Order: sequence, then C-alpha cells, then structure tokens
Amino acid sequence: MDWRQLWEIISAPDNVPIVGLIPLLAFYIYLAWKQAHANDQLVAQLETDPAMAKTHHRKTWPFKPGWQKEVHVWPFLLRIEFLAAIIVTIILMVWSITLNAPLEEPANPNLTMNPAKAPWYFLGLQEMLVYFDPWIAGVVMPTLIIIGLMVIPYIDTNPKGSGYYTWKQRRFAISTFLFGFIILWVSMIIIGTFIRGPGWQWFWPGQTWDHNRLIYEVNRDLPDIFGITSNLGKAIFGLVIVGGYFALGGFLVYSLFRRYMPKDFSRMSLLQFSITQAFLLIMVALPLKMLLRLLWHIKYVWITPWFNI
Amino acid sequence: MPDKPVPDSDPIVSKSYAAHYAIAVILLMATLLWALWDEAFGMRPWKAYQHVWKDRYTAFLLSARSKSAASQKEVEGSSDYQKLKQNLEEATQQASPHMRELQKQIGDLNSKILSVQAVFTDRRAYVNALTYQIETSTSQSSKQSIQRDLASYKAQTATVEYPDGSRQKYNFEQLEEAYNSLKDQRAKLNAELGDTLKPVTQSKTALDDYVANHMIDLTPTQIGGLEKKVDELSPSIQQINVAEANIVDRCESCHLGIREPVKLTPASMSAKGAKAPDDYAKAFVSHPNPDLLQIHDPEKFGCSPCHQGNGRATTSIEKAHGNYEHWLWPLYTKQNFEAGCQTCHAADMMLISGEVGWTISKGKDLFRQRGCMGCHRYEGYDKEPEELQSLNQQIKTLETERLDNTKQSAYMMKQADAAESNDEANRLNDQAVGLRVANSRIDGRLQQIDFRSHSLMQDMKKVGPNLKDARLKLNKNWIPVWLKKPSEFRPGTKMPNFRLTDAQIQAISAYIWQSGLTDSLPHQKPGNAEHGKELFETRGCLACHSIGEGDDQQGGTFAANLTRVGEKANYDYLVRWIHNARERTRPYCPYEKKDIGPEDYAKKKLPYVFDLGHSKCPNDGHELQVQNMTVMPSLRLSVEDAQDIATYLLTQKKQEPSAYADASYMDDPKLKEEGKKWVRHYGCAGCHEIAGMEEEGRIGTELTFEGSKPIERLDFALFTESAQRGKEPITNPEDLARLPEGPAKESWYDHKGFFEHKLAEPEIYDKGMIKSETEALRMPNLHLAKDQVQALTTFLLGSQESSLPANYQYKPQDTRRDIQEGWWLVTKYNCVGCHQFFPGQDSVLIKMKKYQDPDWKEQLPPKLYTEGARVNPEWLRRFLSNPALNDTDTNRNGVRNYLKVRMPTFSFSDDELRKLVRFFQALSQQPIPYIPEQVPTLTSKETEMARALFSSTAAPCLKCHATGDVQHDAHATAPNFLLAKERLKPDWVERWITDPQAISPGTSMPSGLFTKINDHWVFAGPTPPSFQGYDQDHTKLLVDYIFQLTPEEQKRVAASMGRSTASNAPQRTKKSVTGPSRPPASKSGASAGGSR
Amino acid sequence: MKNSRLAFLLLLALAGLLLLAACNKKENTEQSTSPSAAPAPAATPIDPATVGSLSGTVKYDGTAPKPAKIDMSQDPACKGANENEALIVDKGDLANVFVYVKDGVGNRTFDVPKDPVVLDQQGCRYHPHVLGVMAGQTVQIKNDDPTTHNIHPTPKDNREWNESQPPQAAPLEKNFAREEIMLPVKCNQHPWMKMYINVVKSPFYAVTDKDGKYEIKGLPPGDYTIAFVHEKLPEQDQKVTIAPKEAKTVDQTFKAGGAS
Amino acid sequence: MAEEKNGKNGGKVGLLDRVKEKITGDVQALKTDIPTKAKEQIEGLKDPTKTQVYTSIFRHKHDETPRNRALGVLSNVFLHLHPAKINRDAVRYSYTWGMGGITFYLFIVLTFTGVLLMFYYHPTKVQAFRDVLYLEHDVPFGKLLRNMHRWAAHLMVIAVWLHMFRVFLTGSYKKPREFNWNIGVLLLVFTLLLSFTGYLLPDDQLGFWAVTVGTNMARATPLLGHEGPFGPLLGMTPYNDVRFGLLGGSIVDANALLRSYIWHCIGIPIVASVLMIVHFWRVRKDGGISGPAQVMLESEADKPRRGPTAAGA
Repeated sequence: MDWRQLWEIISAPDNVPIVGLIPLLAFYIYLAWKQAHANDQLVAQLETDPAMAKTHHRKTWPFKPGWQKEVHVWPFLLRIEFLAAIIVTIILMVWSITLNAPLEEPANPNLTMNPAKAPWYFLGLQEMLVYFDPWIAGVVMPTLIIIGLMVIPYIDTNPKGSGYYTWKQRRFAISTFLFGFIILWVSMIIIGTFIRGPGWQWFWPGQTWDHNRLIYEVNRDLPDIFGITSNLGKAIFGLVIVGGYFALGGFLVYSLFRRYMPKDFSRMSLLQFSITQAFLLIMVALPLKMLLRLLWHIKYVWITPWFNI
Repeated sequence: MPDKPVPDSDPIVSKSYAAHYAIAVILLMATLLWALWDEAFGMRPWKAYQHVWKDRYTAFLLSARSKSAASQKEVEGSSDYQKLKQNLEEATQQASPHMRELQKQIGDLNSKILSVQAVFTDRRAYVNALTYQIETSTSQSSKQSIQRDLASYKAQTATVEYPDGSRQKYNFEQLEEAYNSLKDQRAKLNAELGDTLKPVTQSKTALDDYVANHMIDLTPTQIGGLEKKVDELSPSIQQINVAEANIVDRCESCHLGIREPVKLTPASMSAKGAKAPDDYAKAFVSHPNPDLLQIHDPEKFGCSPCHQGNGRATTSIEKAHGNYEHWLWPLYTKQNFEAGCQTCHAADMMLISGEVGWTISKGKDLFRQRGCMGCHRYEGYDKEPEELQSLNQQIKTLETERLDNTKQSAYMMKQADAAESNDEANRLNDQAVGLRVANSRIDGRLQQIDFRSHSLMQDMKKVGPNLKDARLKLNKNWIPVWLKKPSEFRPGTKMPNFRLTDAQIQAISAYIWQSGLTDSLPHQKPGNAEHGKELFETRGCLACHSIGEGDDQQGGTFAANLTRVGEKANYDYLVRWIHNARERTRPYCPYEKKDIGPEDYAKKKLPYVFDLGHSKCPNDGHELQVQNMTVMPSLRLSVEDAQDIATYLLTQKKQEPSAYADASYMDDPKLKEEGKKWVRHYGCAGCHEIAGMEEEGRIGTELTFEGSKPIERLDFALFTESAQRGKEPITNPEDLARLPEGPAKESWYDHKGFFEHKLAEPEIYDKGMIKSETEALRMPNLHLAKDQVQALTTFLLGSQESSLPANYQYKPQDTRRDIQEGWWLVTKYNCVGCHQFFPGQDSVLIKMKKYQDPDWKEQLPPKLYTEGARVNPEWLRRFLSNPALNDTDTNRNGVRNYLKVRMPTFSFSDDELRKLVRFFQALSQQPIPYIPEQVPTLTSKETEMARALFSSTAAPCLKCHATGDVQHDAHATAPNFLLAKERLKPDWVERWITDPQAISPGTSMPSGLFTKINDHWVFAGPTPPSFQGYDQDHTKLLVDYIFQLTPEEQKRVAASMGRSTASNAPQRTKKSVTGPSRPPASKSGASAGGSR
Repeated sequence: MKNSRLAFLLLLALAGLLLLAACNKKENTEQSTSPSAAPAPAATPIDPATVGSLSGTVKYDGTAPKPAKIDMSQDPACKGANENEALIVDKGDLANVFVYVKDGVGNRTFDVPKDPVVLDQQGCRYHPHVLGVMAGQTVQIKNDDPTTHNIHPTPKDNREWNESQPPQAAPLEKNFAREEIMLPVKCNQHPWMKMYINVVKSPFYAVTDKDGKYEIKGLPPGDYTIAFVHEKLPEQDQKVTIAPKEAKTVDQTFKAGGAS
Repeated sequence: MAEEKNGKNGGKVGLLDRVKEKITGDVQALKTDIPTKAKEQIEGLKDPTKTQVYTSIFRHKHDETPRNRALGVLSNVFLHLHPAKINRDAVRYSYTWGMGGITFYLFIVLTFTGVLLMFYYHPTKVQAFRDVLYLEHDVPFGKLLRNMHRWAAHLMVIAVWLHMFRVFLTGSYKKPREFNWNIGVLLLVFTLLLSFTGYLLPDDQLGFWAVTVGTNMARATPLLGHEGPFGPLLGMTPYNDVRFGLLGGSIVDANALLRSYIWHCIGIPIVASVLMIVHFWRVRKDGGISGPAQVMLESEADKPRRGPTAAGA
C-alpha cells in the first residue's frame, strides 16, 4: 500500500473539491433519503386512512391549526440565507488561507504532462474517451447529456412527488437519475481523478503511479471476432448489432413499462415514450460498452468508413 | 415526525437564531483576523527577520565600534598623524583672522543686498509687466502711451533703506546697477574666503585620508553611519529591480547583511549566549566573497541570475529559494552554487578572477580532459572539426563564385567586343575587369582559409591515443585485459569502463588489431635505464604524467600513469613516441578518407615525406593530417635520451608482458565485422583515431543546455519514485563512494540528483530494466572521485539557457577575449603543469616532493605572473614556436639552459601562437602591437658608472646570471644578459631590479638592491665616487647598460670581477641524486650547494 | 505547496479535535535551553616556584661521514674554512638538533621576547646554523662579510621573501608569524650557504651545541611531548613528565642511515 | 490705490452707518436663533429613523408589523426577488439545502474577486504567468484573492450540481417549472464553461494541458471537426474547424488565452447573468419554490390537483 502516493493524489489542491464532494454527496443523499422515507410512510398511512387524509396537513413536519401557513420572508427566510452566506464565506476564507490554488510551471507546449487531465468536472468525459471515440465522448455525449437533462420535465409524466421528497412514488425517475448522476457522472470523475494515472492507466488506490508501467492490451473490434473482414460487411454488421440493440432494447423497455408502470405508460404520449426509450437505451449502452471493453477488450462494434462506434 | 409530540408554539416562527449568528459572526471575525494576520505576518516571514536583524546587528556594531575606536586611537597615536593634525591646526590658526573678517563682510553685504533686492524686485516686476503690455498691445498709440508710462516709471526714484539706517534714492537703472554690483562684491568675497580656507580644507582632507588609509577596518564614523542606517530601517521589502533583465530579487529582505561592508559570520550574528547559530544568524551573514559583488554589482545583476531561486517570493523560505515542485529554477545548493557562473561565463575556460579552487572551472576542465565532448556536443568545446566543416563549405561557395565570375567576365568581354558604342564597351570591360579583380580577392580568401585549415588540422586533438598504431605499439595480448576494466590496470586512467561483455571485448580487440597499420618501425638500440630514470624525473615528464600507485604516486594527472607501461608498450614505438609524439605513421587525407602510404607518394614520384611543411596530399593536394592528434609535445631529446627513457619506462611493470593470456582470436577476420559494430556503437572514435571511423559523429546527447531540460525529460527510469522518496538505488560500494554527499537521504528527484547518480554510476538507470545489449545505456563509468562528480554536476547544472539579455553574457570583444581564448589553450596543453599564471595557482611540479628542497626550488620553471609585461611579444612568438631558440642545437632550453626541466616544443599552429601571445599581453594589460621603447645610448661616463654598478661586489650580477661561459654557467641560476635586448621590455626590467620579489615571489633574485631616496632609485651598496652628483635613477642607468651589453663587454666585465673561470671553477664531479645537476654537464651533474 | 497541504490537513484534524470537545491542554514539552556551554578553560598561569627544567644530550649512533669541505673560490670575498654543516658529529654528540616542546603546553600563550635573535653572516656562513625563534620575535640579520649576500627563506607556512644585503648594510629585521620547524634559509649567490630557522609558539626550545647538549628552562609541571628535529634526520619524539621543580634529563639518539 | 479710496470714501459716510446698523441687528438675531435651531437639531437626531435622509433610504418602519415585514422585502431591490411571504416549511434547510442561494452567493463572490483580479492581469502570453506570480507575491491580499476565486469556482460547480440534484429529487421540475429547469440546465453548462475558461488564464502547465485535452475533443466534432466523422469530407482542416474557432488558432496559444479571457470575463458572465435573471424571475412566476408541498396520494394522481399548486401563489 503506497500511502504516500494516495496522500499525494488526495491532497493535490485541485483534487480537494472532489474529495469534499464525496462526503457532501453522501450527506445529502442521506438527508434526502430520510425525508423521502418519512414522506413515504406518511403517504402509506394516509392511503390506508382516508379520513385522516382529509384532515391531515400532509407534511411530515408538525403543524397546529393556529400556526401561520405562510411566514414572512423577512426575517424567517432571510435570516437563514444570511447565515448560509456567512458560513460559506467562512468556509471559503479558511479554505483559501490554508490551501493555495495550484500554479505549476509556465505553459510549455513541448513538455506534455503525464497524465494530462482536464479539469476535474470534465474527467467523466475524459474517462469516456477510453471507451468511445472523441467525437462521441467529447461532443455527442455532452450534447446528449444536456438534451437529456432538458427533456426530463417533458417526459416525466408522473404527477406525484412534485415538491416533496419521495422514493416510492417515483422509483423509476429517481433510480434513473441516480444512475446517471452517481454512476455515470460522479464515479467516472472519481475514477478519472484517483484511479487514472500516467498514460491514463488504471491504478488502484494505493498503487504507485509508475510512469514506466506498460500494459499489454489488444483491443479487437466486434466484427473481427465474427470474422467479418470486408468494410461493407463490418458496416452492415455494426448497423445490425446497434440497430438490434435499440430494437430489442426498445421492446424490452416497452414490456417493462407496460408491466410495471402501466399508469405512467398510459400517461405518456408516443413521442414522450420513444424519447424516454431512446435516452434510457443510450444511458444503458454506456456501461455496456464499458463492459465490452473492460471484459472482452472490444473496441468498436460498428465500423464504417466515416465513424466508428 | 408524526409520532413526536407537537409543540405548542410554532417552531419556525419562534426559533431564535441569535446563537447561530453569534457563533457565525465570531467565526467570521476570527477568519477575517486570520486572513489579516496571514497577510501581515504569515506570508511575510521577512518581517521577523528584519526585527531580529535590527537587534543583532546593532549589538554587533556596538562591539565593532569599540574595537574600531581602539584601532583609531592607535592610528591617531602615530607621529605622522600628529604631524598632519598639527598642520591642520596651524593652517586653521593662520587662516582664522582673515576668515573671520571675510565672513563678517559677507554677512554685511548679504543684509545690504536683501534691502536693495526687496525694492528692486518689486519695481522690476512692474517694469516687466509694462513691457509685456507693450509687446502684446496691438494699437500703436497705446503702445506709445505705455512706453511713456514706462519711461516715467523708470525715471522715478525709490528709497532704499540700508540696514545701517542710511537711506539712498535710486532711479530704476541705478537700482539695478547697485543691486548687481553688490552681488559681484559678494561673489568676490566668497572666492577670497575659499582661497583663505584652502590650506585648512587641504590639511583636513589629508588628515581624514590618513585615518581612512591606515585603518584596516571601518572607522568609528563609518560604523556610526551603519548604526544610523540600521536604526532607521523600517520593515519593508528590500528589493533589487532590474527592468532590463526582468530581475526582481527580494532576497535582501531576509539576507540583510549580504552587502554590509563588514564581515558577518553566523557566529557573530548569533543571539547572545546561543550555543549554535540559528536560522537568523545563518541568514544574516555578509556575502562570503565581497570581491565578486564588486564586479557584479547587485544593482545590476540582482541575486537570482547567479544563485537562482524565486527572487520575487517572500512568503516562505521554501518559496523564496524556489525549492518547490513547480519552480523551474531552484536555488543552487551550497555544493554547486558556482553553477551560477555558467549563466554568463559559459565561454570562459577559467573564471577571469585569476583565482584557484573554483569548482566550476574544475568541472569545465574535467569535461574536457576526460573527453566528455568525445560523445557529447557542448557549445565551445572541441570546435575544430565543426569549424573545419564550415571552412569546407566556404571553400565550395567561394569556388563556385569564382567560376561564376570567370564566366560572367568572359561573357561581358564578349559583349563589350560587340558593343554598339565605345562607352558601352568600356563600361562592360570595366565590369569584367572588376570581376577578375574580385576573383583574385577570392583567391586570397581561399589562401587564408587554407592556412586556417592547416592550423585547425594541427589544433585538432583527440583525448585518447591513435589506435591506428595499435599494432605497432601495443602488446597484443594486453588489449582485451585493458578493455575489461581499464581502471584495474591503471587506476585513475581517463579511459572509462564500458562494461563490455567478453564477446564484445574479443570483437572490439579484433577490430582494433586488424584495422591497425602494419608499417614497420625503425629498430632502436637499447638505452641506459638509470639515465632514463633521471631524465624522466627531471625533464618535466612528471608535469603531465605520473608514476607509482597509491601513496607512491607522483606527478600530474593530466596524462597517463606510467607505472605499468612496460607491460603494454613496444620499445621501438615508445622511442619514437618520446622523441616526437606527433610523428605519425601515415598521414591521413580527410578528403579521400584514407591513410596515405608511400605507394601514393611513389605514384606521383614524390618523396615519402610528410610534416607540417609538407602537408599536401600527393593525390589531390588537400590538407593532410600529418601529426598524431595528441597534445604530447616534443621535449627535443636526442634519440639516445629517448632510448634511455623508453628503456627505463619498459622496466615499469608488475608482470611480464609475456604473462598475458594468449589472444590469438584477435586475428579472426570474422570477429572484425562484429567488432566494428561495437566500436561504432560505443563511439570509440570520439576519443580515438580509429581506421575507418574518422568521420564518426558523436553518439551522446548535446549537453549545452542540459541543466534547463525539464525534469520530466531526464529519464530516471525505474527510480522516479525512489528519487522522490530519497531512496538510494546505487548499491555498488565503489560507485556509492562517488556520490558527493553520500547515499541519498532525502529526495533527489532533481537535476543535481540525476547528474550525480548518472556520473557516479552511469548504468544506474538501466538497473532493473530488461534491455538488449544495444539498448543498454552506453555511457561508461569514468571512475570519478567525489569532488569530480561534484564539479561536473556543478558544470552541468549551470548549463542552462539563460533568460538574461545578451549584454549580460560575458562575451568580450577586447583584450579580455584574448584572455578567454588563451585559457582554453593553457588548459589544453596543460601549461599549468609547470608554470604558474597567478599567485596561489600551484603547478604540478611545485607540489612535487622533489621540488620542496630549497635547491630544487631554483630548478622550477619560471612563474609567468607578468610574462606579457616582461617579454617582447615578437620574441615570445619565436620562443613558443621554438623554445630552443636555435634551429640546429635543439637539445636545450633557449633561455634558461641551467634548468633541467625542458620547455617543450608544442608545435603550436599559427593560430594558437597568435592566441597565446595575445593572451600573455592581455593578461599583463600590454597593448598590441608592441612598439619597443627606445633605449638611450649611454655616454662613456655613464657606461663607466653603469659598469661599476653591474660589476659591484654589492650586486654581483654575473655571479648568478649565465654568460655563455660553460664553466661559469655550470652554477648559473639566471638567464644570460645578452638575451635581454631581444627578449625583454626595458620598463619591466627596471621594475624587476627594484623589487623582483614583488613580481615573482620566491625568485632567486633578491630584493633590496636599490632604495628610493628623494624619488630616485639609488643603489643600496657602496657606489664609486663618480656617482657623486648623479641625480638620475641608478636603475635606469643599469637597464640601459644591460640593453646595450655586447658579448665583448660582458666578457670584459666577467674577467674584471676576478673570476677568470677555468682556474676557479668548482671541481664538482660527484654525481648527485638529490640535487639537480646542471647542464651542460650532460650526465654527471655537479651538486648544487653543499647539500648532498 | 506541501506546507499548505499540511496546514489544511492540520486544520481538518484540529476541527475534528474541537468537535470531540477534548480539552486537554498541550503541555509545552520543550525545555528551555540550558545556559551556554562553559567558556574554554582559561590558561593556567605558570607558577615560577614550581617550574622544572629539561636537559640532555643528543647522540648520533654510527659513524658520521667526515664533513665535506666547501669550495668557496667562486667568490673571492669568502675567506676562511668552510665545511658542510649538514651533519656535525663530535664523538657521537650531535650538534644542531632543534629540541622543543611539541605538545603539552596546552592553550597557554607566551609573551614574545622583545630582544631580537641574531643571525650573522660571516665567512660566507650563517651563524648559527640552526636557529630557534618564537613566532613574532624579531630576527636580526647581519652581514659581516665584504661581499653581498641575499637572505632567502623558503618556508612552507610563512611568507617567502628574498632580500639582498650588501656589505656594511644595516641589519635586516624580520619576523615569522607562524609556527614552522626547519624553515630553510639560503643565499642564492653562495649556494652552500644554508641554515634553518625554527619558529615555535612557546619559549621552550633549544638547539644542541657541538657537544650535543641542550637545556630548556622554566617548564611548568606537566606531561609533554618533546621533539628532536635534525635537518637531515627523521624527527624523534619523546614523552616526558615534569614534576614540580624537577630537573629532568632526557637524552636522545639518532640512528645513522636515517639521513637522506 | 490708497488715494483713490480716500477720495471715494469721503462722500459715503451715511451709507456706512446704515450698513453698520443692519449688521448689528443681524448679530442680535443670531444670538437667539442659533441655540433654538441647535436644540431642535439635537431633538431631531434622537430619533434618526425620522430624519429625511433615513426615510429617503428606508421607506418604511422596521418594527415587527406584518406590513413592514412585507415592505422590508418588497421595497428592497435585492430582496424583492423573494415574495413577501412564503410557505412556512420552505424556510427549512433540510428541504432546500440552500444550494441555489449559495450558488448565487458564490457567483457574487466570484464576480467581486474576479473584477479585482482583472486589475492585475493581462491576457498575453508574456504577461499572464508573470501577473499571476505578481499577484501571489506582490499584491496585498493577492494570493488570498486568487485562492478565493479558484476555490469559490470549484465550490460553485459543486453547489450547482447539488442544487440540480435536490431539484430533481423533490420533483421540482414538474409542471409548471419545466422551463425553469431548462434554464437551470443551461446555467449548469455555463457554470462549467466559466470554470473551464478560467482554467487556462494562469498560463501554467496545469491549465495549458487541461485546456489542450479539453479542446482536443473538439477536433472530433462530427461534421465540424477535422478529425470528426464526416469532418474531412466537409473540408475541415486544423485551420478552419470548430477547434480553431474556439482557440483562435490551431494550438493553445496567445489567441486562445485572449479568447478564453474574454469568454471568461465578459461573454459567459453576461449570458449567465441574463439566464440567472430569467431563472429567478421564473421561480417567482412559477409559484415560488416548489415545496415543501403536501404529499400526493396515489388516488389523487390523475385528478386535477386540489387547491393551489403551491402555498405561496
């Protein structure tokens, strides 16, 4: 166990935010889960007790009839906001006094940094470069992420869970989002920061970042495994596989929706459903492609003269 | 939640945040204060330094002041001081009545002037205002009216009331006149006052000067000034800012004592009662070498150009010294700080200061002597081959140009013939003629280039011996043994260890052997080993070569140690080598790239003769390499002497040559090809001449800017981590001992660490790696000692691309360049093995045990401290090219033939001769060309007087100086006067005879022959009556006499001194071992003095 | 950078500690530095009542070659007999051995005598041939010959000089600042003229006379190393202990063959 | 001059007397008027909230009446982003996490420190790195300033993510806040871009290579990048593709520095500010913050929502 290496990575000034991000995320997930759990319990209680449902104020926090339903922003909200501002200021100042912003050697185009890393918040994308061509990882994927985030309100037809934490009422939405945010975004960043060493190679935490490490790896293309050699064959084969994935996956999504979320499905228009389907499949495709690469060293599935996937 | 009891009052409305706010605000305030503190102190550690400095330095000055006061009292106690003081008092007394009178008058005048001035300026202002109105008024009539006003105003009188109460009326003109005349009077009086005070101020200055000149340390007044300065020091960043070079250095914010005019040591700056100096004390020291600051004014150079570090940073020691990860120029460590010199002095072989013991100079020297430039290019080192190449290029261009010109001119003439008008024809003809003249100029250029090539061929040297002669000079079976580990056979050898496998050794030996020349050498008669030994030890061989191993080793390290030479060398070859090492077996033609043999000469029916005078290739007329590329000079020994020495050297062995294991595989032609591959692979041709590899390039990386290579570019291989964590990868104890600071204790992931490890064990970065034979690191182990590794590391660390402007680089164009170039030659030929160029620099000989004996001391080669001022440069050129000063009788020294040590013939090229002569002249600030001083012809009376001095018993010149008389010269210890005229500069001789010890300390020539009486040099001994009334310098008289001395005169004087030679000649025939025997008695020297 | 990282870590740790509300004060473990080391012991003054003396004879074991005659005809002004003074043995007694206390006087310092030591040049010889002098003490060099001499010391640790002294010239006054044993002095004009000056820091030295006798007086009690130095023979050392008021005899013998 | 004066004064003695008389009267009045005024002034200062200056700034009282509490928010240009009253549970930190506010606060901090940094920074290849060194070593509080700017930027990225995370978990993007969610997504992108463009500005190895790696991806933009699919077919070369446009050159150099400086200091902040205004405005218009709302039962899911969507509207 190379503690020194570990310490060096963790204490690099620009990595500190990520180190801070992990406990912060854990804390907030816990906070959200706690409230969701309480709300779910309340819902369950109210579902079974319609009488109570009629009278209850429907929040988990205590309430008495005489209490104001609304409070003045001044001072009740603003005092919290000011307090938050003060605390943020304190944190920021202490952080700034104790830890210096990194400043390395003057830029030298002739001397490549190894590893050359993007800013930490883009490391997820950089990690994707391992599995995808740059045009996917660097251009298509960010675009899809932005579009995907933007369409969420329009494809989520579930009217429940608006304005309060819940899990049981929005299982699908929340698990999908957590999958996207925690697994595909944050953990990729963590991998990119702590695991990827010189040459963008995989170093387990505590492994020394050896600049000389060489790893033998032969990546194959899926068509090669099936012995397809002609360019046209490869293109058609890839098209079939990818098309097949989307066709079969689409069908699978449909059957799952129909079976497990009939209400949501019924609320969705065809467009809404097909967009949901598409994004879902693309999202799932990422770990699938990663697995193909990590387990079977498969580089491309679909090879065409213009692009490879 | 729902189960919990619900409180009565609304928690949201009733909850108080007072406590939260209180804590938050307190924390915020604390943070703000922390930020303030951090800004004011946390990031300004220098404030504490300045605070402590004030205390400590004041205390130091206080004690220094009392010491200084004591020594001032001592100075003031001297009679000279008293006399000066009395002078001052007298002058003051004399001047004071007049002075007081004058001062009073001036005072009166001043008040008078003031009273006139008050009225005058007021009126003048009005006049000026009116004048302005006239000038600017547009109408003629108003002009006239104002003019009238002005005239009447000027005519009006004004009353001036003088301080004595008297009143005077003046109109404007009178007022002006009065005012000016008063001012004139005052100026006159002031001048008079100055004159009166002159003697006073003069004697005051004399007194002050006396004190200042006689106090070694600072005077109390000066110290008082320093105290005041410290007292007034307010905490602030002390900064040197040189915009021109982008230098911002704040080092002096903590290192406050650096430029103080007193010597501050850690001990003197320690706190009272402290056991050891703390960090403050260490930081407060004054610059250890203030002289360096004198020539490198910190206001221009700052600190960081020499020392590196982050001059701007003031937040912590670590930051300021640049010792953090992302600073490219960390402070040079104490061991390597001289690397900073290289920033500007990269072109200097020796640092100009003329001081010894510079690590950087040693590093440069090592880089050269150890043949590093055989594999690594370094700007400025071994530049002859490159220059030759560029000359060849120039020749080609010039030849094309000449051809073009010829064609062009022919074409023009043709055109001229057909021209329509005569004018046109003439113009064209003129142009054609111009081109032809241009061609003749080109021919001249080409001729010069030829000379230059000739010089360059002569100057080009190789560090290692010529291996084309391997067959002729070496014991065949010895070669593989040598290659195995050269230092095993000859500790301290320059030949490094290439870590060759047995197969490689066999192949390389086979190639060397089979590619060697097979010419036959003349057979030499055996010599006398005993005489050979004596010659070897006294002729000066030991200035470069050493003999004996371990504690017995004596001699220089410049050339090979000859302790076991008898095991490897061939006698016939050795004799030739000792007789003239430059003699080549066959000349080499760089154009044809082959060795030219007698058959080539025979083809052209030319005699097979090649030397510096016959250096043209018989085949194509190109310049030939006619000498061995060695710096070994010729000692002008007779063949017999060479035989004696060779015979002696062959007795130097530890085992019989025949005891070496048979290596007949070296004749296997199959091995030759394999061997060629390896010889090429290891770059052997970088240091050796090897057949077929004359044009090989260097195999190593260029090192000119090695120090500024990014650390990531230095391949630590598997040891990056070890280096960062301070682990030592070297395990071989021999190599471990080469690390200047011992095995690593802390991080060595820096340039210094890389270089040191690489030099200590060049293969270290291969350790643990799996590499094929051809991939493995090729750098051989040079068997360096600790200090050598340190010196080379310093040199490499300093090899940086400087960011300073070009005018900071030391690349002088004047005589200083001559000095620079000279040092390159001086180290190239190891002149310092015998000679000293400046006090403190020890030659090899001077340190040898033999020369510690007072009698042998006289046998040391002359010191060259003032050589340029001493000798005529033209004579020096002749001497350097032929130190025997004789074309036929060469087996002798030209000037000091009483010395056993021989000034060798280096066969310098014209270029080098020029450089050397200029070097000596520049070193002594002598102008070039030298125009000899006219020595006046003496009258017969003067000659008589001079002769009296010359032969005086009080200064018996001819007792020690050689006269050319064989028996007298047997115990001469100084050169013949007859040489003086050609050789010496009269002004120097005059300085010499007044105080030789000041010019060449320790010389046999005593000081005190003349004393200075009334500004004249007067002979110290008794003088004949003819000197009565002679008021010229006796020295001058003597020098003029010496420069007019004729052989007859000298003989006459010698005879008159009652030492007719034959009868009184010392009868010393006993052979001396301890004392130097003297020429010309060739083999049996007379013992000097009474020692035995 | 590393410092600030450390500071950050420390800060985190500190915050953790505060949270744990542990209020154990950190003891200041650092001891105040003890007063400075005792000053170097002052030199003990010599009590004249207890001083002892040291004397003895230096012998030469073996037959010394008869001193070679020196031919001084090179300079007619050099009159008289002269022979090589390198090794003067009379009936086994060795002259011109410099005897001095090499070690044992500790850090005592001694006043330099005001009186000069005289070195005379007479008959083209130096008198005496071996001279002892204290560092800083004046050496007065006289020339009683009708010819010019030059005095040329060739020291290792002192400054070298070479001055001419014509006949009847005023005496030269010189001194040597640093300790140096067997500092050769010669005259370049008369190559046989040689002598040795010994510069020492203590007044405890002597030169053996022609009977090989020497005496060193005023030695305070103590342990000493006495060195016997001869210009040609290897140095010999002896350890002696002087009791109060003791007059000790220490003899020394040089073996033949040690000569170079 | 003196003669003239004498001549004129001679005939005007009467006038002088009259002037004298009037001045005496004024002096008498002064003695009584000023103390009265002074007394009044002191009385008036006893209650500074009644002074004209005070009332001109604060247009209402600050006692604890509901009206004035509401006015305190409504009459303040900064505070009137908020409604006068909100859902009683919306002040609960556990629900909102305060991340939106913190993000905005950090943006203000960044603007403030950023403007100060701009005083010392020249976006040129020669100066940039030196300026950062200068900031670190010479400028008072320069190091703190730079550190704060850097860390606040990182914090802001984290705060934005957490904000989005919370908004998703509370389903706050649902009707009627779909559009504001989209504005938020854009703001997220601009926050990242702001941070990214600032990365290059010190012109050190870290920034240089991070930006090189980052912009190298742009080479592979489909259609518009010279290494992207169909890019070469459309005539894309390193000298005309989208990366060239981003960097102002084919390598990260002086132009890239200038471009990223301008984007960082002018372009993106303006766009982001506009979006932020829209974002805040839409928060108000969409009914304030989404919750904490009353839980919805399964049975109510397909019915129109009972009562107002949020308590505050």
